[in-house]
Amino acid sequence: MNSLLTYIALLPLATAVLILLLPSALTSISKALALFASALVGVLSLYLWLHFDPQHALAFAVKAPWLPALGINFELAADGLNLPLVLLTGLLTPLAILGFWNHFPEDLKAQKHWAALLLLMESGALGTFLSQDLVLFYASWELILVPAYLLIGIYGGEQRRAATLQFFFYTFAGSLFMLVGIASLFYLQTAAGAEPSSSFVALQKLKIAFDGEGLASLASAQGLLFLAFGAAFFVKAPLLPLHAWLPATYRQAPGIVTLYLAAILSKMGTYGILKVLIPLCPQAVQAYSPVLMGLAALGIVYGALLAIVQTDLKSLIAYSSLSHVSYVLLGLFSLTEGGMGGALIQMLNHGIIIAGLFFVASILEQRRGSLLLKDFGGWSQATPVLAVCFFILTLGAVALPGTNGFVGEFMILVASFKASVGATVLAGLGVILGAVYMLQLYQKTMFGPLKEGDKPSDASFLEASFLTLLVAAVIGIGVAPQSFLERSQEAVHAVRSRFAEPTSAAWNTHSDQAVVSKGV
Amino acid sequence: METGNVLHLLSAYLFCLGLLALLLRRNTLIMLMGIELMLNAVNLSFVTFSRELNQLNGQLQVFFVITLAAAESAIGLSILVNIYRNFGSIKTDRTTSLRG
Amino acid sequence: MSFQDLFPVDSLSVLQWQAMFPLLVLGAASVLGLLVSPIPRAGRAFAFASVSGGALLSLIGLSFMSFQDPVSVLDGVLYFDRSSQVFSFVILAVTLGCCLLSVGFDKREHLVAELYPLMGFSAVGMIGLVSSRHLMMLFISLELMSLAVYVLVSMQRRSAEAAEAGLKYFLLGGAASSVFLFGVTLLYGTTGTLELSALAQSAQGLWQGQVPLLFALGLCLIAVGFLFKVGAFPFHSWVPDVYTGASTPVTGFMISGVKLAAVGLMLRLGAEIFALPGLLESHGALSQVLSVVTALTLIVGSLLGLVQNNVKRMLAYSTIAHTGYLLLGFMALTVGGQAAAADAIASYSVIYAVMNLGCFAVLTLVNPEGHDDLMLKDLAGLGRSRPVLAFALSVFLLSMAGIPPTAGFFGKYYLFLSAVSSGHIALTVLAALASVVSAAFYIKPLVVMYMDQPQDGVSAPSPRWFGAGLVVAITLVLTVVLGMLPAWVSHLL
Amino acid sequence: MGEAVVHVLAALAAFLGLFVVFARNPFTCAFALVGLMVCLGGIYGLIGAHFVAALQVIVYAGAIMVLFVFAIMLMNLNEEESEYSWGHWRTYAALLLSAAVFLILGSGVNAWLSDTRKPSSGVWTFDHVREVGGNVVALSGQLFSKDYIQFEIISLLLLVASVAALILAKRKVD
Amino acid sequence: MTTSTLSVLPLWILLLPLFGFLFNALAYPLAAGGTSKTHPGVAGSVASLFMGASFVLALLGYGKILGGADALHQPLYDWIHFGELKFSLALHLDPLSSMMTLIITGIGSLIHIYSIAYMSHEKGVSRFFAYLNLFCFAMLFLVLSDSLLGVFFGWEGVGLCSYLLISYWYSDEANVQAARKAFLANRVGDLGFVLAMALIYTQMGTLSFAELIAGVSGAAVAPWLFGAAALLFFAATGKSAQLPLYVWLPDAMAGPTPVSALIHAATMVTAGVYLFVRMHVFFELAPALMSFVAWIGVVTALLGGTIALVQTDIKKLLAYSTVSQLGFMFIAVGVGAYQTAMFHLMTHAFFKALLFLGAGSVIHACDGEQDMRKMGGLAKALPWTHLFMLVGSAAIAGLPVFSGFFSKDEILYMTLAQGRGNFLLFGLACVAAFLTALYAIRLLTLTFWGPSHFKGHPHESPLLMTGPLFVLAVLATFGGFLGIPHEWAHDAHQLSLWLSPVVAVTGGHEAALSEALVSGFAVLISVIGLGLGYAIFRKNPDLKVLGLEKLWAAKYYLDEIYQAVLVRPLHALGALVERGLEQGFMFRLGDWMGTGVQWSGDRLRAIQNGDLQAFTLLLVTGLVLVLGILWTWAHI
Repeated sequence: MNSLLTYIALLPLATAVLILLLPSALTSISKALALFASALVGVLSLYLWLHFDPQHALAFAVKAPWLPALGINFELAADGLNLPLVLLTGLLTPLAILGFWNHFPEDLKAQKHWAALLLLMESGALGTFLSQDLVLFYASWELILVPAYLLIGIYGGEQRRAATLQFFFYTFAGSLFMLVGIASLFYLQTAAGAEPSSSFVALQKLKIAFDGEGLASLASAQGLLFLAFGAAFFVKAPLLPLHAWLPATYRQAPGIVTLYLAAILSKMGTYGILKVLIPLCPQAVQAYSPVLMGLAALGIVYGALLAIVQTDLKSLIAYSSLSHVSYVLLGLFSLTEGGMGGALIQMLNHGIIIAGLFFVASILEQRRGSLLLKDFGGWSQATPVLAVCFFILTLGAVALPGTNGFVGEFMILVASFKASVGATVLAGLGVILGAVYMLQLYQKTMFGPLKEGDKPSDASFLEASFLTLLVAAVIGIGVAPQSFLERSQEAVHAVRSRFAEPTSAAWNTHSDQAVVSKGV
Repeated sequence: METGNVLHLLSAYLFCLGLLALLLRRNTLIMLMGIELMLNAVNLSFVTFSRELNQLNGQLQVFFVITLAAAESAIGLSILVNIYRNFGSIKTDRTTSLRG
Repeated sequence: MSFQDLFPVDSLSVLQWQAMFPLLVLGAASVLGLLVSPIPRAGRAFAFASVSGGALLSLIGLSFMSFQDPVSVLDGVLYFDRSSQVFSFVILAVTLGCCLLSVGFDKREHLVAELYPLMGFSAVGMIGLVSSRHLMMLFISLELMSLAVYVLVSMQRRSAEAAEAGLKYFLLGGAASSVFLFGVTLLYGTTGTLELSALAQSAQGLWQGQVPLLFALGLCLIAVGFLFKVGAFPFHSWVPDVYTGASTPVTGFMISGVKLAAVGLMLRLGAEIFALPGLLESHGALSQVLSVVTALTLIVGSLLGLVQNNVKRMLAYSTIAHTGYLLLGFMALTVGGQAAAADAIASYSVIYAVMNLGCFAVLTLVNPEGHDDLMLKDLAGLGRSRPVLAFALSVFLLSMAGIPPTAGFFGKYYLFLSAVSSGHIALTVLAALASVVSAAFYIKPLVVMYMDQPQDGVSAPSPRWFGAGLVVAITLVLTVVLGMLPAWVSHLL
Repeated sequence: MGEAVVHVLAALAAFLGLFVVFARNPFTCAFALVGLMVCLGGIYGLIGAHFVAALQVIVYAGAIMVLFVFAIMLMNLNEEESEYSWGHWRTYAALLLSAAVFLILGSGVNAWLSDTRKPSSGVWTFDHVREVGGNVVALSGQLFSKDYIQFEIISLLLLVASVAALILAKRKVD
Repeated sequence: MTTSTLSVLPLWILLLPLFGFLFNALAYPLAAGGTSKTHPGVAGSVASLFMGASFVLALLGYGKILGGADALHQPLYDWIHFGELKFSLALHLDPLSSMMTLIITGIGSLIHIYSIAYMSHEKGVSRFFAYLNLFCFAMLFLVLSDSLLGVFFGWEGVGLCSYLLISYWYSDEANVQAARKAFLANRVGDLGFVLAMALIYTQMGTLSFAELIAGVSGAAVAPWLFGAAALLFFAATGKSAQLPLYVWLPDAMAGPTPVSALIHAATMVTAGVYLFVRMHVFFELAPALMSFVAWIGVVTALLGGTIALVQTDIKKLLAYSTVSQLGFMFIAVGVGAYQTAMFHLMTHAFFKALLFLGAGSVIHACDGEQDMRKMGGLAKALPWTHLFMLVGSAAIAGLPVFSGFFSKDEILYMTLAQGRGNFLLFGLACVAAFLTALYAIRLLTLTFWGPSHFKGHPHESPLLMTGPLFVLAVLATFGGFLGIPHEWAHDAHQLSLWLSPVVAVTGGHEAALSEALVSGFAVLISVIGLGLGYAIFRKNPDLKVLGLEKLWAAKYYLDEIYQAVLVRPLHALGALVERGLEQGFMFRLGDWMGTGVQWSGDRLRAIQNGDLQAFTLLLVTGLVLVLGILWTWAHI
C-alpha cells in the first residue's frame, strides 16, 4: 500500500499550512514554495498517470481508518474516472502559478495568502477526485469553499461582495443537502442490515428503492437521494437553472482564481455526477435523463447566446465555460458508454482550454488595464506569440477537428444522438453559436487596426511557456486522444453496467431490417 | 374530599397563584413573592405526598427547598437593590433597554 | 431498634472517595478563593490561582480515573459513569479556560475578585448536575450553578444592562426552577422515589407504558425546566438579553459551561426517563410537541441571528440555533429510540463548548474598553491588525457553520446521521436550511474583518493578555485537530 | 377534629393568597404572604411534619418575609400606578393561563387519587415515628444517613448567596 | 471491394505539404527572427518545392494505378476506441482520389510559383505560404482519407485555412468580417456533416466508405438514409457555395488573388462535389433528394450567372461565375452523371484558375486596381495576359476545341440522357450557359478592349506569373480531349474509363436528342451570347435589362435577408435574455432570497422586545400548550 496518493492529496495542504506559518521574514519565498510543492505534485500525478494500468480497478489504493465508529475511512485510490482530472489538477496548478508569476499582488502578505489559499484549493480538488469514501469526498468538496471565498472576497474586482456571497450560498446550500443525502445513505445501510460504511464500493452494493411514476418517483428513496446529491453537483457544474452565481463570480475573481474555478473546481461537479450520482441512483438518473439532457442542451445554447452579447472579456469566457460544461453534462446524461467517456475527456479538454482562455484574458487585462472588448484591437501585430497561442486555444474552444475540443464534442454528439436526437441537434446549434462568439472575441482583440499609441508587450517567457504547453496539450490530445481514453475504458464501462439498456431514441427501432451493421 | 386531595388542590392553586403573580405584576418585588409562593406550593406538595407514601423523604426535601428559597430571596433582593440603583425603580417596564 | 440500625450510615469506599475527588477539590479551592479574594492588592491573583489550581488538580485527577463500571455514592445521589466523566472533564476545562480568559479583563473592567470563586461554585454545581441520578440532588446543583451565574451576570456594577440582564435571568430562572421542582414533586408523589433508575423501574413495574396523567404532567414540567436552561424556543427569550448584558468572559462561561451542563442534564434525563420504551411513543403528542419545539428553535435561532449587528447578541442566537441541532439529537435519542444519538449529542456538545470558548476568548481580547457591546463594525480591519486573532475567529465561526476541515462539520454530520436514522428526514432538511441561513451570519464577521477598512483608519489597539491568548491557541488547535481526526471525540460514551 | 382544622387553614391560605397577588400596596402583599406561610406552617404541624412546620414559621415567615419588608422600606416603594389594569388584555391572558394550569394539574391530581396503581407505601407511619422519638429525630437520622451530600452542597449555595448580597448591594462602587 | 495494395506513397503525398507548412510557420521565422524578416523568395520557393515533390509523387501514384493496382491503402492509427465508439483513420488512393490529388498538387504548385511573384512586395510572406501549404495538406487529407471522419478532418481544416487566408491582411476590418462570414457559413454546413455522421454511425456502426457502401448496397430505401443524405448535401452547399450557404464566396475575394484561385476556384469549393461522387451509391438510395440537388444546382447556376452580369469588380465577377459553374456540377451530380460532374470539375479547375490568375496579373499590373470600369484597353499593354484570358474565356464560354465545350455540353446532354433529367432542366441549363458566355465577354470587353480609362501605365507581369498562366492555358485548351464523347472517337472518354472502377457508369437511356445535336445547339448559344455581349458592353458597361439589373446588383437582397432573419434576431434574443433573464432574474435571485430571509428576521425581532412580562407570558404559554396537549391526549 504505497502512499503515493496520500502525498498527492495532502502535500499541497501541508505546504499551505507551512506557508501560513512562515515567519514574516520568510514570506518572500511563499510563492516559490507553492510552485515547488505543486510542481512536485504535478510530477507525482504524471507518474501516477503513466503507471496506471486500466485492468486494476482501484490502483494505488490507500485505506486508513478515520472514524471506525461510523465506518468512515481515509480511502484514496486512482481509478479510470479520476485519473485525467488528477493529471489536469496536478499539472495545471504549477503551470498556472508559473504563468501568473508576476500577476501576483506586490505586497508579500497578500502573496502569502494567495499561495496558501491556492494550495488549499488544490488539495481540496485532489482530495475530491481521489477519495473513494463519501465523507472524505464531502470533506474535500467543502475544503475549497473557504479559500475561494476569501480569495475572491478580499482580492476580487469592485462588486466582489455580492458575487462572493452568491457563490458561497449556492455552493454551501447545495453541499449541505448532499450532507443530508450522505446521512440518509448511512441510515439505508443500517436499515438494510449491512454494516455501515461510507466507501463507494460498499455503497454501490446497496439496493435503493425507486418506484412511482414521473414526479411521484421523486418521493421514493432513490428520488430523494438524487435530489440531495443533484443539488450539490448541479450547482457546482453548473446545470442551467442553478448557474446564477457563475458569471458574477468569474468576473469578480482575480485571474488565477477564475482559472482555477473554471478549469478544475467546476469539474468537481461533473466528476461528482459520474462518480457518485449515476452509480448510486442509476434508475433515477435513467428515468430523468431526457429532462436532464434537455436542460444540458438548453444550457449550451443559453450560454452561447449570452456570450455573444457580452461586452467584456471575462464574462464572455465565463458564459462560454457555462456552454462547454453543459456539453459535458449532455454527454454524462446520455448514459451511454461513449457519451460518458466523451464527457470525461471533455472535462480534461475544457479544463485546458478554459485555463488558457482565462490566462489570456488576464494577460490582456494586465497589459491594457481594462476588460472591455472595445478597448482592444489589432494586437496580433504587436504580440504575435500571444496571438498564435490564443488562436489555437480559440480553435480548441470552437472544437475544430485536430484540437482536443473536437474529441470530446464528437464522442458526445455521436453517443447522445442515440439517446435523444432533439437534445443533440440543439447542442449542435450551440456549437455554431460557439464559433460566433469565440471568433468575435478573437477578432475584436487580435485583428483589426491597432489603436494608435497602443504598444502592448508580447507574452513574457513564463507566460509564453505556459501558453505553449497548453497549445501542445490542445493539439496533442486532439490528434491522439486514445492514450487518455483507454485508461478510463474499464471504469466507465463499470458505471455503464450499473443500469439496464437505456431507452434508445424512438425512430431507430425499425431500422434493424434496413441495415446490417457489422462490427469493424 | 379527604385532606390529601384538599392539600394537593391547595398546592396546585398556590402554584398557579405564583405563576399569576409573575405574569400579572410589573413590580419585581411582587414577582419575587410569586416565586416564593410557587416554592411554598412545592413544599406543601412534598409534605402531602410524603404523608401519603408514609415516607420521611418528602419532608426532608422541604428542608432543602426552604434553605434554597432563603438563598434565592437573598440574591433576588440584592439584584433588586442593584436594579433600583441603576433604574430608579423596580418596575419591569423600565428595564427594556436590552431588545431586538 | 436503636438509632444506628434504623439509620445505617455506610462508610464510603476508597473508590467512592476517589470518584468524589474532583468535586471536593474544586469546592475547597473555591472556598479558599473566596477567602483570599478580599485581600487588597493581590486578592485577584490569589483568587485566580486557587480556583484555577483547584480546577487543574481535579482535571488531572479526573483524567486518571476510568469509569468503565459506574461508581454510585449513596445509591445514586452521586453517580459517576462515562458520561459524567466526559461532561465533568469538559466543564472543568471550560472553567479553567474562563478563569484564564478573565485575567486582565477583570482588572480593566473593574470586576470584583470574587469572579473566580463564583465560577468555581458554579462549576461545582455543574459537576453535581452531570454526575447525579437523584432528582433533588440534580435540582440543588442546578440551583447552585444558576445562582452563582445570576451573580456573575449582574456583578458588573457600572452597566445598567448587567443589572437588567441579571434581573431577567433571575426571575425567569427562578420561575423555571420552581416549575422543575413542582415536576419533581409530582414524579416523587407518583413513584415514591427520587432516584432516577428506581423511578424508571417503578414506573415500568407499576404502569408498563400506560403512564398516569400526573406522572406525564410531572415529566412535562421537568422538560420545561431543562428546555428553559438549554434555551429552546418558547423559553429562549432570556438568552439574547442575558448573553448581551453580561460581560464577555461571563457570557463565554455561560455559553460553553452552563449550556454544556444543561445538555448533560438533558442527556441524563433523556436516557434515563424519556427514552423509556413505550413512554414517549404512547404519548405521541409529546414527540410532536418536541419536534415543533426543535423546528421553531432552529428557525428563531438562525433567522434572528441574521438581523443582528451586535456580535454577542448574534452569537447568542447562534447558540439557540445550536440548541436546535442538539434537540434534533435529543429527539433521535428519545422518540427515535437511537442509543447512538447519546454519543452524537455528547460529541457535538464537546465540540460546541470548544468552539464557543475559543470564540469568546477572541471576543474578550477584541472587546472595546469601558462599554461591553462589541458591534460588527468594531471588528473591521482586524484581518490586518491582529491576523492570528482574525484567523482564529474565522476558524471558530466556520466550525460553527459546519465547514469540513473544522470539528463543527463532524459534529453536525454525526447529529444529522442519528436524526436521519431515527426517521426525522424533514427536520434534518430544515436543520440543513437553518445552517445555511446561520452560515449567512457566521460569514458576516469574516466579511467585516477581512474586507472592510476600519472607520478611523486604525483599529483600536487590543490588549495582549497571556491567559486569553493561551485559551485561543488551545481551542484553535483543538477545533482543527478534532476536525481532522474526529475519532478522538466520536465514541465518548 | 384535626381534619376540619386543616380544611379551615387551607381555605384561609387560599384566601390570603389572593391578597398576595392582587393587592396594590406591597405592604399588604407582604403581610398576606406572612399570614399564608403561617397557615401552611399550621397545616404541616397538623399532618405530622412538626420539624418542617417549625422551620416554615421561623425561617420562612420569620427571616425571609422580614427581609422582604426591609426591602420594601429600603426602596420606600409606595403604591405605584402602573401595576396592572383590568382593561389590559395581558391581565385576562394571565388569568386564563394560570387557570388552565390549575385545571390541568387539578384533574391530574384527581385522576391520581382514584388511580389504584400506587407505589408501595413506606414504613414511617405516625406511630412508628413517635416510637422512634418524634419527627425531628427521624428526620435528622434520615438526613445525616442518606442525604448529607445535598446538605453540604446546599451550604455552598448559602455561601454564594451571602457573597452575592455582599457584592451586589454594597453601597460604594470602587 | 477492389483489392488494395499497401503502400506508403499516399502518406508521403500528404506529409510533404505539412513539412512545407512547418518550415514556413516555425523553422524559417525562428531562424530569421520573426515573420517580418522572412524573404518571400525563400519562403515561396521552398513551399513550391514541397508542392512540386508532392505533385511528382501524385503522378507516381497515378502511374501505379494505371499500371494495374486498384488502390493504394495506408492505415494510419485508431483515433478513438472507446466503448461502442470505434473510429480509425486511414489513407486510400484510388482513381477518383488520385485524379483529385493530381488537380490539387498540380494546380497548387502552379499557384505557389505564381504567388512568389505576386506576393513579392509583401512583408512577412512566410505566413502566407505556410497557410497555403497547410491548406493543401488539409485538402489532400480530405481527398485521401478512406472514412467520412477523415473527410471531416480535411473538411474543417480547409475551412480554417480559408479563414486564415481571407483574413491575411487582418489589419483591414472588412477582410476580417469576410473571413468570419466564410468560417461561420462553413460551420453551419459542418454541423450538418457532424449530425449526418452521428446518424450514420448510430445506424451503421461505421464511417468508413468501403463498409458503408458494402452495407448499403442492395438495402431498401430507409427514411434515415434520406435524412443523412440531406444533411450531407446541406454540408456540401456550405462548402461548395450552393444556394442557401453560398453568400460567403463573393466576400472571400477579400483575400489575395492566388488564394481565390486555389481555394475558391480549383480545390476547396469542389469538396462538396467530390463527397457526392465518392458516396454516390449512398446517395442513389435517396432519389428524391438527388432531383432536389439538381434543381438547386440549376437555380444556383442561374443566380450566379445573373449577378455576375452586373459586377464591376473583376474578382467578384469571377467569384459569381464559380458559383454558377458549381451549379452546373451539381446539376450533373443531381441527374446522376457523376463522371460528367468530375470531368467538368477538372476542366473548371483549369480555366477558372487561369481566369483568376489572369485577373491577378491584371490587378498586379494596375497596382491593385480591381474595378473593371477604371480599366479598359489593356490588350496592348498586357499582350500575354490578354491572350491567356482569351483562352480562359473561350473555355468557360464553351467554344469548340476548348475544354469547357466538352464538359459543359456533356452536362447539358446528361440533363436529357439521365433518368432524372428533363426538358425544363435542360432549358434552364442552356439559359445559364448563355449567361456564362455573356459575363465572359463582359470581362474581356471591359478590361482589355474598348477605351482605356486606366490612369497609370500598366506593365506586363514577370515570367514567374505568365509561366503558370501558359501551362494553365494549355490545359484549358486540350483538357477537354480527355472526355471526347463516344460518338466522335473510338477510344472515347478517357476520364470515364479511368473512373469506372470507382464510379460505375449508370446506363443513360437514349435521349430525345443525340449528343452531337445538343453540343451544336450549345455552341450556337455561346456564340450568340458572346456576340450580343460584345455589342452591349462595348458601348456602356452598365447593362439595362428591363429593371432586373437593380435586383441583380443587390444580389437578390440575400445578404439583407440573412442579416434580418438570422444575425439580428440572434443578437436581439441574446440581449433580451441578458437583460431580462440573466440580470433581471438570475443575478437578483440571490438578493431576493437574502431580503426575504432578512424581512422575516425583522418580523421575528418584534417578539424579542426586551419586556420581562412578554417573556414570562411566552414561557407560560409554552408551558400551558405542552400541558394542554398532554391533557387532551390523555383524555381522548
